[in-house]
Amino acid sequence: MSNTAVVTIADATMDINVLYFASLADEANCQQETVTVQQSTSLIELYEQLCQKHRFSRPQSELRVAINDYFAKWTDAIADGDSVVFITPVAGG
Amino acid sequence: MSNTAVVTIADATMDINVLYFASLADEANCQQETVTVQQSTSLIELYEQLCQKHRFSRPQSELRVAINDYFAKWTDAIADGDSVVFITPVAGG
Amino acid sequence: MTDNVHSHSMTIKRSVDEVYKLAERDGFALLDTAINEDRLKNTLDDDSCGAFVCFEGRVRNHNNATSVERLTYYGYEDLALNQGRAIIEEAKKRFEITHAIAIHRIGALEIGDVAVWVGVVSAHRYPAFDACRWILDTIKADIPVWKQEYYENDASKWLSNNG
Amino acid sequence: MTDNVHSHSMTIKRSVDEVYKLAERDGFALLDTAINEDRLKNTLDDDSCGAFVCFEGRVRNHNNATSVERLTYYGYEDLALNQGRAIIEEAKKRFEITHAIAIHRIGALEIGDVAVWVGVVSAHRYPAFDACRWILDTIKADIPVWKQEYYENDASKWLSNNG
Repeated sequence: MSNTAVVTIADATMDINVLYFASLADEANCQQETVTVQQSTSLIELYEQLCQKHRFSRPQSELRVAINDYFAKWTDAIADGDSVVFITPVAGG
Repeated sequence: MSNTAVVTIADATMDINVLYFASLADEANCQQETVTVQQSTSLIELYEQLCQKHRFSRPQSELRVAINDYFAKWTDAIADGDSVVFITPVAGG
Repeated sequence: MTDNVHSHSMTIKRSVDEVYKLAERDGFALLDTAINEDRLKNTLDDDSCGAFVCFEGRVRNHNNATSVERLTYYGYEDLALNQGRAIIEEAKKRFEITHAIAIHRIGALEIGDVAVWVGVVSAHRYPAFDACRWILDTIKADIPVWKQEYYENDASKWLSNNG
Repeated sequence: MTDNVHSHSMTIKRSVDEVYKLAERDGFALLDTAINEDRLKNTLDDDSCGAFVCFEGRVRNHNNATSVERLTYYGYEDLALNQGRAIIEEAKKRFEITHAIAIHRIGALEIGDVAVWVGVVSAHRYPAFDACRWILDTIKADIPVWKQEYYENDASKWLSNNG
């Protein structure tokens, strides 16, 4: 790989569609937003960035995460166009 | 107590109303009968006497017994006018 | 001919309305017609209860490998009512429940008919599950109800829950 | 204002008929109107099944010592459906059951309304009890549904099943 190619990859970004529910929707004051992040961004890093933006009160350790409408692991990779949802403790039943 | 009195008690009888259900009704070929037995007759003795009469196939050890519409112990005493039912294994539900 | 010696145990002495009143008061009754599950459920409605658990025992089209055509339940009504009342009382002592109702049907039943219905309401879910199961098990063990299954070849036999 | 940011999670994308078809096919659905328990129960009818167990979770008039006026459930429909389908599949592997259906309601509910319904049919009774309870517990743990309770003084709060 040439040096130029590496620079291009580092600069590449991806668009992630984030949906908000329950207290996160209250704190973000929106249902949904599209965020553009560096291509290598992990789910944990994505939540950290959104935490800084919206001042979410829940730490990441209390949340679960879903990618494209399925529960995912925090270590799963995300790709351009993915839909991501951070899940606060549920209360069904 | 005089000797005469003892003889009177020994001769005394009681009428027991016996109801039959399930296989016992089939074998007795009746729903109900009134039997006259010695006053001191126990529930086990009563079943033995009826077994001889009707040739019931269930041994007493497989049955429960009710007096006056409540489950009773085999050692409970019965009195004139009591209603007695021998209960074969139940099959509700 | 066998019908004759069992006629006293195929019908009950009470009217349908009396049966539902008894079920509401004592928590247990025998019935000789189709069980109205909605009527029983409505009787259990309670705004303080978050949990309702019910069990319906239905006539299956088979028992082990044998095909069942229909069956008949026979009951000793007066003992069943006394024992059923005691079972519901005991359930309310053992479990954190608000109310419970159970009804057993007797007489001739078809495949799919409900033979026994048990409903329990409670504030929280686990006591309702536990009590419903315990009441059903205890009914099967202690309520004087018997059944005869009829098979395709017209044979029938007395069944037992406890061997 | 808060209604605005939650509007996507208070209604579902499907018609009522589509919901019941989905419940029949996958065993799980979300619904934003009153649950028709009889319709679900009829879907589970099966002549080979002797046991039907159902659970209804209803809105209580209190939570701990606090008086509840009403509450609102919010759901993430697409994840709920995927997860619900997986829960019912898993229940059929774990327990000897024939079929199971669960529905969770979302939107504004009144005291006494059914929020969740779980029904299971099986040949024998214990697997139906065990599966019904397991499905309910797993729904409460894993289905993305949230609720806000409203109290007499008009305050409200987000609740959680797991602290």
